[in-house]
Amino acid sequence: MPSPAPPGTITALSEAIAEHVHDGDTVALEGFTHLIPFAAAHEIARQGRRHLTLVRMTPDLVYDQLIGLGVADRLVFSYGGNPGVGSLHRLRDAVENSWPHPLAVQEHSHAGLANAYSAGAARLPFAVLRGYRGTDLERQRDIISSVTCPFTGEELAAVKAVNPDVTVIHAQLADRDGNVMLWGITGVQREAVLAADRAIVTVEQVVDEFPERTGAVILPNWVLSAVCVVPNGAWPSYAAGYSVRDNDFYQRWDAIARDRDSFLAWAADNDLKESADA
Amino acid sequence: MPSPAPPGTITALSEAIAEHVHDGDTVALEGFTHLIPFAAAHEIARQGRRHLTLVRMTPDLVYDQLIGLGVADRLVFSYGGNPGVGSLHRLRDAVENSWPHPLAVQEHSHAGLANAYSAGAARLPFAVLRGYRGTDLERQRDIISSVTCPFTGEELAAVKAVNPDVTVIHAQLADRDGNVMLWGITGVQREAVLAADRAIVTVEQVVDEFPERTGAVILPNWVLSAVCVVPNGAWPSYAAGYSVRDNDFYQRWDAIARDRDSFLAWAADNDLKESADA
Amino acid sequence: MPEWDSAEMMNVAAARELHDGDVCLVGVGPPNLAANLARRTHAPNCRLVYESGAIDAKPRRLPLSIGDDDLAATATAVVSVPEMFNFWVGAGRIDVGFLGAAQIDRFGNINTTVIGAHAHPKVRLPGAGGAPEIAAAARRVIVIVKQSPRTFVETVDFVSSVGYGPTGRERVAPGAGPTRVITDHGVLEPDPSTNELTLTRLHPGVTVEQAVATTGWVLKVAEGIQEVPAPTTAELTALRGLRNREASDA
Amino acid sequence: MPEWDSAEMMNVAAARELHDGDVCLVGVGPPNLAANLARRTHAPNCRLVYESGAIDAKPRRLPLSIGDDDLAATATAVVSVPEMFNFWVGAGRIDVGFLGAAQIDRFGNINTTVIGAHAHPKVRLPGAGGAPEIAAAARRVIVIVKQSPRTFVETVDFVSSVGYGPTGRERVAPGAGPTRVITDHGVLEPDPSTNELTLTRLHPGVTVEQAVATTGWVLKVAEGIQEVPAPTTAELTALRGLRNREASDA
Repeated sequence: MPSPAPPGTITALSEAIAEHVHDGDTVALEGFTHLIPFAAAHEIARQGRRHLTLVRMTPDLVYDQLIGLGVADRLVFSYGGNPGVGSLHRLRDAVENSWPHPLAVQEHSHAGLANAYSAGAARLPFAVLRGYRGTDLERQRDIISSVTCPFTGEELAAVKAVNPDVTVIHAQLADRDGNVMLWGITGVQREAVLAADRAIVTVEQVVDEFPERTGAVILPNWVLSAVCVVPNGAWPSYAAGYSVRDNDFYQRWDAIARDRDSFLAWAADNDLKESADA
Repeated sequence: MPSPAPPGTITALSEAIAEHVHDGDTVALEGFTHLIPFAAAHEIARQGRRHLTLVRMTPDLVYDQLIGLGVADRLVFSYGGNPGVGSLHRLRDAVENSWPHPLAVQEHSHAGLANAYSAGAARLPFAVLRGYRGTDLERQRDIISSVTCPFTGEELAAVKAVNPDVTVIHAQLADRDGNVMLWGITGVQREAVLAADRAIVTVEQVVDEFPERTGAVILPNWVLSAVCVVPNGAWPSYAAGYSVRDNDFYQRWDAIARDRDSFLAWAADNDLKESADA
Repeated sequence: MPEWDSAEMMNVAAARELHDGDVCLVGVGPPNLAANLARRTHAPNCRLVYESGAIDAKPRRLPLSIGDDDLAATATAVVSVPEMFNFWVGAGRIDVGFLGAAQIDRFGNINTTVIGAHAHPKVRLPGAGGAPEIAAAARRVIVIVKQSPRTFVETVDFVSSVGYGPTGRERVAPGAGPTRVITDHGVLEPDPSTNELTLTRLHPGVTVEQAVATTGWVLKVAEGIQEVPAPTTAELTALRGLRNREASDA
Repeated sequence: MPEWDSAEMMNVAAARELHDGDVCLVGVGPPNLAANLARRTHAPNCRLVYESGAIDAKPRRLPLSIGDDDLAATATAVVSVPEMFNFWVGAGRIDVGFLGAAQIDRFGNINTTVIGAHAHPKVRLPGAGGAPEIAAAARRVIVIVKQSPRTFVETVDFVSSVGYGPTGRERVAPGAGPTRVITDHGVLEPDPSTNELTLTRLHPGVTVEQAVATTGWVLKVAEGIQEVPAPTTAELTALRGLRNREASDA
């Protein structure tokens, strides 16, 4: 269960990461293309966290960066590409060449990992889905198995629950009590937050009252550990209503990340070098 | 899978019921206190449907009426009271005294029936939950059983999926394409609609464009069989933004339903007598 | 003003079980009254969760049902019923579940389903509703029920929600179970070693004999039984205000 | 204007597989282009569903990712990713799933995970994403992939998504499987009795020999093989318009 922040406590990002993200933790930074918590990820790297297990449906640039910086020992994911562009070169370099060090991999389908978070949010040990059947993903028996329906005898896939130590998301709004609101493509954020022991949210803005937004997810302050105001904290991803996706950067990243030296130069330019020294 | 209405088709309630609700069907009229589809229920009774299996988490007055009118052979439910008032007397008379004829009962907890709808909506044969353990509800082994987690060995409850032939709900809005929007307490309506083979929705109003409403559920026209404009179709329940709950009627119902004669008089007054003759 | 009846004393005693900051799952009937009373007196920051999906509801008047618009309109968030039971109740996010009972036995097992046999009941009661999973998962369960030999029975006709199981030793659920049973006569608590419900406190003016006489089993009485403080003026004012608003709204 | 290259022909042929009114689950890359092309040409009422949660998205320009704001902003509804996979994909509400492949074998089994061994891959590919369940549950699966001996392989290094199984007889999923494989050379369809992918149509100007030479197994060729109609001016205009807007947006 999340350790609640005193309702209304809005803290600095550096404090939130220092207090709630520890070496060796299982950390999920979620956001499906939209609302990816880049600023929080960079703060994790700046604080020199090590040996993390990183969980995320779509690792995207944010995990390419963390992996290249040597923050992660393990990756749990379902799709590790730069959408519409190509490979995540730092992820590939880690898996293919163990640079900067080896990266263990557990992989799911989207359906499987989404259900694993949902089971985690319900504090159930597993979820049932019609999936994985016949794929080689099923060989990961420690996370993907099967159950038999007690009513029909049908065999179905079972996926082990995912319960991160910490989930980090970015959202559009917090109110003055520290309740959080996000909308647009909300992905698996609700489930990832509720599955975690602790949850950190960066937001674009604090408001007196939430607007009406169809499709919004609202998270009460008592399931959150920290709320931090970080405008544009999702760049180069976006926050609907606040920014647009920086597709240019997504394409430029391909060249930056393709090469270790250009990656390290980028990291140095962004005050992210320290973690890469590990 | 729902047989889709041609998008944009908005039909008369009498036609929708005539076409999609058949004798012997399993019918779910859902709505958790809010947005209960009373008008559609009365149309089902007026058209003289028989031998229905009625599914609903909270039978409420709407099923007390249908049961008293002899429409149902069986009830699947989780809480059969008049909330804040007391018993559902027609439900009791049917179960205790077989009036107007015997009523078979399958009963769940709220958690169980909500998950049974969710499994139905996903076309899974069952759902897993941490529930029912140690209760006598578990004796209904044809609908409540157990499964063992393949990862932890923990034994959990399994509930058989519910897939109604028809689900009927009431909503605030349809757009001109027949997409539907509801908000406020939306209960289990999304799951009940998606679990059904066919779905009928009565709405307060048709609009050109949906407003923004936090917490709204939107159902695309292609999962709906019919959309019918029935202002105040949830009375004496309510539609947030359009009406308030007629708590007076909920209290008066206790006296109306307590006695067979006063119930039949009420039915006659409301043009619902025919079905009761069965 | 401090003239009060036993039902008022029961509601006040139940409300006092809720601590400020608790997350409370509120059921229909007396639990609804007790939780809202707590929020208007000593526990203004308790968080009311209704199984209809309203989280942090701040009802302006006592809701007649658990799905009144006022609950949704004043809630921090409204979620679907499946989400409520899976992600909030089942996940163990509820500190206190308030439950009622038609029958309760000495080990806190509750019947709200039938009097008589399930297939051919003498009295068909409303059924389990949200209670089985609330009873299992809430960290503490508070039962509010008037005492009578028909209600406090040796064996419940049907186990709708589990307390400590048939012999008091079968509870396997994550929550602590029925830690308090608040009646119109006093308060019962499970014996720490046997889980048998034991009379630990009496309301002012009630005798042990009355409590024993209205219990269908041989009621265990704690040594050094204490008296529940009488309702304060503030409590009675708030309670009656809630009730009046309920009436004027209904 | 009707000058076109093989990639354009492939995208046009893929788009034509989508019928008006179809519910189409759109993946990243070429499927995204084909589905949006269909919606701008012969299938204006096809319904685009993106695994990010957007249902009935009507993108005004080609989205670069499957989570662009334009998809959410123009969708009839946006749902969570778990709901998308459970209630929409898994429930069988998708008529057509468009998929890509890094490797595909003669029975339509797809690899998008690794070249080489999973534990120590030579090439780490993006992984399965939404494809395994789309491949299983969509009523028809259309694979879009350029032909080459490295891509059309005897045995895939890793089964990310099942077609008809290792010998063509193991498919147990509810959907019909990969009913069409659209390449830069033509169209392959499963043989009705063996499920072996068989060349049934060629794009204009492509020979059977070219298709055979770019297939890593002994390619079966249908009798009476047909030619795919060349892209129309309308198709090419729409396709290039989409691409240009993609470029100007990116």
